[in-house]
Amino acid sequence: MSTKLTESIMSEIKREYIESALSRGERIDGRGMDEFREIKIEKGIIPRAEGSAMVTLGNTKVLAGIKVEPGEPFPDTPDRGVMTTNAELVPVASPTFEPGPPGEDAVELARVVDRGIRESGMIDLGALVVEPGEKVWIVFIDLYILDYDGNLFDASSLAAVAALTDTVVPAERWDLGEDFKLPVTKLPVSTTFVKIGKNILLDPSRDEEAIAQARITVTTTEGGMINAVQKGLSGTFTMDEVRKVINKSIVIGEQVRERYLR
Amino acid sequence: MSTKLTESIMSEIKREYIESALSRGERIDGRGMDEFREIKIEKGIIPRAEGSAMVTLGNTKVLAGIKVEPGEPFPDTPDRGVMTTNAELVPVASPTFEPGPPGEDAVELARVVDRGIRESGMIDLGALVVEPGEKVWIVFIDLYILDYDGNLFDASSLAAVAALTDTVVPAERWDLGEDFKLPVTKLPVSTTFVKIGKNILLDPSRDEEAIAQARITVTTTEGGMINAVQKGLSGTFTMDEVRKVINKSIVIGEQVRERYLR
Amino acid sequence: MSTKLTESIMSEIKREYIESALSRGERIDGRGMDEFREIKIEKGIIPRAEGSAMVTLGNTKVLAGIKVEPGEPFPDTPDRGVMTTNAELVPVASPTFEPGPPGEDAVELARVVDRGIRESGMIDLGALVVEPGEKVWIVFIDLYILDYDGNLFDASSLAAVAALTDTVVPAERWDLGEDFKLPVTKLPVSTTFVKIGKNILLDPSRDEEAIAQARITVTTTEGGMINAVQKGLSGTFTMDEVRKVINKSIVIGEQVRERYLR
Amino acid sequence: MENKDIKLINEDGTRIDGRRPDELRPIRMKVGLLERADGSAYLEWGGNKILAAVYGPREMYPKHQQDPARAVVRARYSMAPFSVDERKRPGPDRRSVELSMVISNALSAAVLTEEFPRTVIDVFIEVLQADAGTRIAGLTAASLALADAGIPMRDLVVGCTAGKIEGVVVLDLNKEEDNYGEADVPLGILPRTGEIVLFQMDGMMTEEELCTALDMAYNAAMEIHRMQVKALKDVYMKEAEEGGE
Amino acid sequence: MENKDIKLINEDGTRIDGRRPDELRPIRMKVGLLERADGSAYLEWGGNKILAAVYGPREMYPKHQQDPARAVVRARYSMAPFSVDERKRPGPDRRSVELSMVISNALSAAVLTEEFPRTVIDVFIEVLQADAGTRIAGLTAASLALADAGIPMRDLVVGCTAGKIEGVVVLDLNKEEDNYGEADVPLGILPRTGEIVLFQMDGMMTEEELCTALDMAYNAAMEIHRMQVKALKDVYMKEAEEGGE
Amino acid sequence: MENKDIKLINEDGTRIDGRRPDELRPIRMKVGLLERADGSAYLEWGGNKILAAVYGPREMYPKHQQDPARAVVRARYSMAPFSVDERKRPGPDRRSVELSMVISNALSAAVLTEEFPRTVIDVFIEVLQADAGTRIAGLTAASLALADAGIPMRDLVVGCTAGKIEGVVVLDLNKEEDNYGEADVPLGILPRTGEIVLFQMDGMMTEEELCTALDMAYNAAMEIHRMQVKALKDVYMKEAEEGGE
Repeated sequence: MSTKLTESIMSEIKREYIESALSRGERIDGRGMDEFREIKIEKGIIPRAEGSAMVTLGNTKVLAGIKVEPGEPFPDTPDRGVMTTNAELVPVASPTFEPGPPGEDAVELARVVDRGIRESGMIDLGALVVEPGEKVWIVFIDLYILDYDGNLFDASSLAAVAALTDTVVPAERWDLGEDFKLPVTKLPVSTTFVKIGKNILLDPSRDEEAIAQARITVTTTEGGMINAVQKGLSGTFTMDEVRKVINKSIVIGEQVRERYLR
Repeated sequence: MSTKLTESIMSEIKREYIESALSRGERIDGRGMDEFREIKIEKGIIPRAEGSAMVTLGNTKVLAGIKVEPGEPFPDTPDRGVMTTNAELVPVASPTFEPGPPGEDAVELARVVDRGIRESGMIDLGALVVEPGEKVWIVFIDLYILDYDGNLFDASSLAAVAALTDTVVPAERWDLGEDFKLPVTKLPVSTTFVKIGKNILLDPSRDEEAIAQARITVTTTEGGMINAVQKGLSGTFTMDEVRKVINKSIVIGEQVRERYLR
Repeated sequence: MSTKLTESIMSEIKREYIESALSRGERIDGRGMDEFREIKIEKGIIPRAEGSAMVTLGNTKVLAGIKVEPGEPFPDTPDRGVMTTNAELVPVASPTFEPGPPGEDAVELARVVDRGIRESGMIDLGALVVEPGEKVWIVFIDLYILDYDGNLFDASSLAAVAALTDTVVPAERWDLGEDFKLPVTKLPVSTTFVKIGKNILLDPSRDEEAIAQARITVTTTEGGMINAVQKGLSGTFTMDEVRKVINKSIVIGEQVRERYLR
Repeated sequence: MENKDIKLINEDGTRIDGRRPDELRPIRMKVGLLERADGSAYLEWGGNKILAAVYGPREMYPKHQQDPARAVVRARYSMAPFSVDERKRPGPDRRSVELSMVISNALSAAVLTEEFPRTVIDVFIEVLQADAGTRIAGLTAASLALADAGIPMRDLVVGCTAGKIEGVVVLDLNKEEDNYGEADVPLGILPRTGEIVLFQMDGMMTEEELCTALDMAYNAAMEIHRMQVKALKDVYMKEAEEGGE
Repeated sequence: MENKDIKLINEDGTRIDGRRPDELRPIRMKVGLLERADGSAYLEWGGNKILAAVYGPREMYPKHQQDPARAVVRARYSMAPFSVDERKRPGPDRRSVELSMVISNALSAAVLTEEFPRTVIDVFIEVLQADAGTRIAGLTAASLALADAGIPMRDLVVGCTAGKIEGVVVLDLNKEEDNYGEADVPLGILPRTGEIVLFQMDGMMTEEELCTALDMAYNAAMEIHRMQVKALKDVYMKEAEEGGE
Repeated sequence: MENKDIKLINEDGTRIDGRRPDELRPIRMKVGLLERADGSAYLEWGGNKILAAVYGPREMYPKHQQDPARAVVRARYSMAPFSVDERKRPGPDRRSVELSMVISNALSAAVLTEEFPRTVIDVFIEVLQADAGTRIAGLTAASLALADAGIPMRDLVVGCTAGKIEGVVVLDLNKEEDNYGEADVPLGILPRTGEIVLFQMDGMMTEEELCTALDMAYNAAMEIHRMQVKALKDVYMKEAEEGGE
């Protein structure tokens, strides 16, 4: 178990290093408190998928692939298409990710990304009906986490949104008319902060996440609308902290939308 | 593991205490050998279910909820509704019950309760047909064990039967005509005995079950008909003991039916 | 763990014994390098199945049972019946086989047997159509390994092929016309070799398998056609060895076909 | 258990397969036919074809299921996919979970489990063809396999099923009788003492009918026990002969 | 969250169940009603009927999930099959996996976990009838059950949901409001310090609306906390009385 | 493998994608692109896009799967849901279980497993886009990832597929050829000795055709091996340069 010992010592050293930097108002990679790491979005890298995007956020890499297939609507929404989001913490991405069905972290990730997209009305589900009550288009969003270096929420959300804007509904393959671009009306952006001591940091790296007490993700859309919030971890926020985070999320979300998604 | 040790010593002490009382012809809670603990039945406590009943048997608590939904009949019985019984040993009920799919104890419990109800013909399945071969009513009996203090068989059976007598088929919700009371023709009652040494005791408490060698459950209906028997545990009964238990079950079952279910 | 120790010593002793015999050009049971153990095939031993065969290969016993039922064709082959192969390493067969869903050994076994039968065109799937695109006959091949003493591939393949030649499609039971013999056009035979040191041995016993470095199975049909190959284990073959094995498989396969399957 | 148009009892009182009400189907037993198992038995009973194998006593795994005072007898009842008219999907269903449990209990009553603390004795029962009464046939075969494995027991276990068809109490239901009859009473006993180790019933019977069924099954079990003893004698005499050659 | 033909706000500003925008549904709490659990609580909140039970601290199994520095608080949120209109299949779905996680986190913030290293405190939340707001109702009940079990905590946990229906921010959504409303904001707090331990939101809200909703839920949580304290007092006074008899 | 109306070989002997019978599709390899993995490689081969990552040697868990004499090489082949035309449900199916096994065996032949007893070397192969020949492409990428992780090997592993379409033996089937062709022969070798570590075949071939296919795949594998070596050189030269800066 000497490895575990080493790990534990290393993590203690990292903690002190991060905290001492924060006490001087600095992050160890030199970023400001409200600054994202470098963001890179490559769309269309999986041509066989109906839409795809690889997002690199610092060293974190998430590949989103979209498949669109005909299927049955839900009984209570016969006149709307269906969207569903799945996240796989692929074991290539981290020594701690194990093969197998999604664990609670993957479930939370998928559900938070899903909520932001769904509640924003990003996809015009009403335009994805082939025959009301019988056949609609089902949009499968699959998130493949390939390299884990912190902040999977924002990287995954960006990847999903970018991939959706890249998506063409393959109607011809199913003899259901001509292919058409997936009707997209909004561009939701999620921003995730963690709290370390008294500090609240945007876009935590893996080392920062490892020592964070609390996490919060806020997903916003055009016009300053908020569509999803998820507080994570077992630490707490004050009401004041929460209000500031919400406000920052709207501002920063708009910047990300302008710079990377328009 | 000191807890385990304590448990083991405690259980040895309990065994001696119970056995010494039995050697004097007594049970530790003062009951007669063929006497049930206090029975309380509250019907209708889950209004959102189609029928429900909470049964308290001593400290044992079982909640039965009934849902009735339209579905397909079995291919070999196109002109009959369907009933199905499921039991969950909910982990609130005991430190030894674990979350997860039903284990062998829960499966046995559900199947024994199911057999008593099914074989008695309690539910008139022939009256639960919407369209023969196409659509019938499916009666879901869900047993939720909330507090385990022995004799789940009789408590669950009572709860299921009471809940069924409380059940209204929600035809209106499914646009299938008017709501109607679930057609119930019989009132099966199960009686469970355990054998400790030479003694045979009705309605074992948890402590009695813990030291019992053998168990037997007999379900009877109106007119002295026997519908189900299940011998449990790895101890044995003599043929004579079995005959006596069968006879007692008919008599006591009729008393329970009169007093609690009519 | 003294059992494990004993096992390990025993297996070392067996290894030396087998290798020293091989160094003299002999197998410990006296067989030639290209010689099968005694083969016994009993067809029709499970009359309730649509076809069945028990194969005894030395001490290895495999029971194949065939069920044939109407079902839907695959969307991309609307005018063909369906075949599917499943293997169960039933725990009666070996102290190391455990109950539960098929592990990787059982999956490999089923898939290799399946490929030989499927690719040879043994079953005339085009003749198993009731209504194109709607209803076809599904042929279920179930392999039940009952006693494991080496070379499950060849024993299972023989059992499956023999059982298929024994199969009658039960059309009357499903009101789909008259019963008819399953249309069988080819008789694929698999031959499995292992490599121990420089030696390549046909039909390995369990003790030989235990010390083999590499395994290869070649399935051939009438006219010297090859339908399936599977190299197994982590050892290697030279290209020359592989060519010799392929050639032998054709010759020996034809002998087995003539002697046991015609 | 629904009575269709099928007539289960003929006018002369015989059953659809020609048996009298108290007549057993043909039974054949064979002990020790598997190479790898510590003990094994094969049993044909009417159309039932059942294989039982025993492994153990062996170390119980996972450890927390060990019993420090005795061996755990763990029977697993399983039906082959091709054993019934409509293919059965592999893997345990709720019925086989329950039957595995009652068979485990019944065998535990016979095995001298206290001789092998912390171990497990695995009993695998494979129904290769099913024709009603499989649990009792499996129990009877399992008990032979335990004997073949040399597991110390205070007695063999043996059983029989009785039931009720068209109002008549009869012995050893076959498949049609089981499907369309009115009640089914599987019984397992220790023949030496007559103790009951397995007893289930479902259907609709009066007290008198049930007691008649119990007696009928009990007496038949005693008869089947004689076949068990003979099957064991055969195999040991054969072994002795072979040993003497 | 789709607005159908249903009208959720009446002309006089009241809601379909007659409540004002900032009015809670009726809440009833009962502590310590289960015999076996180390602690338990039952809560009715509108149509919600929720049972919470606590076991522990007890040894964490499997061992590799132990935390050498503290207890793990492991909440499991589960809905009874009959708790909703269409029968729910037993077993966890993705929603209950997520809710179990956020509730575990919220309770961990309150429990003095460092006092019981290497152990687990199991909290089971059973939704017997569901009527919107079950996660917060479950959290509130769970915190009572922890107190009943005598688990040391730096505070109770309590919460409330706010939301938005037909453009109006309202407190404590009921089922119809949850189904057809525009946003849902569950909030959990530690009442002594006002710290936020659970906060989720989904729907469509402006910053101002969300802040209003947070304030509304916060204030209501403080009110519900007073009910918690009363429920705990009731049970301990009753115990004291009984102890004195 | 059914021949539909599609014509796979043109009149001039070229294939539907314009290749000659013995011509490979374009191949690109990149080593060491993942941050967290101990070793990684990315490979594009025709339309295949495949990522391989290696973790280990690390302690084998569960312990009873440890080999006291050597490391276990445990490859896991997996296809992304969006890698194929119809979405693939996540999780292993029978095909991926088999491929994981044959790839594990092939890699084990190259790794000096005896140097790391009781450990596991995990190799994860993710098919991000599939276009026939994924198992061999995955094997080839995995071997690069092992080298990148610094795992001692007696050789790289490399492979190629040959097959038969419309009666002609050809190299490196693409998706249409795989779907409508007559046979498929994936081959994996150790290039230094020419030993065969992976060999499967399905379809219908004469002995002569199969031997031709083997030779063709073997020669192509040698060519691909040169690309592997170049890709590794590139990364280490780049590292050396960076190290020297």
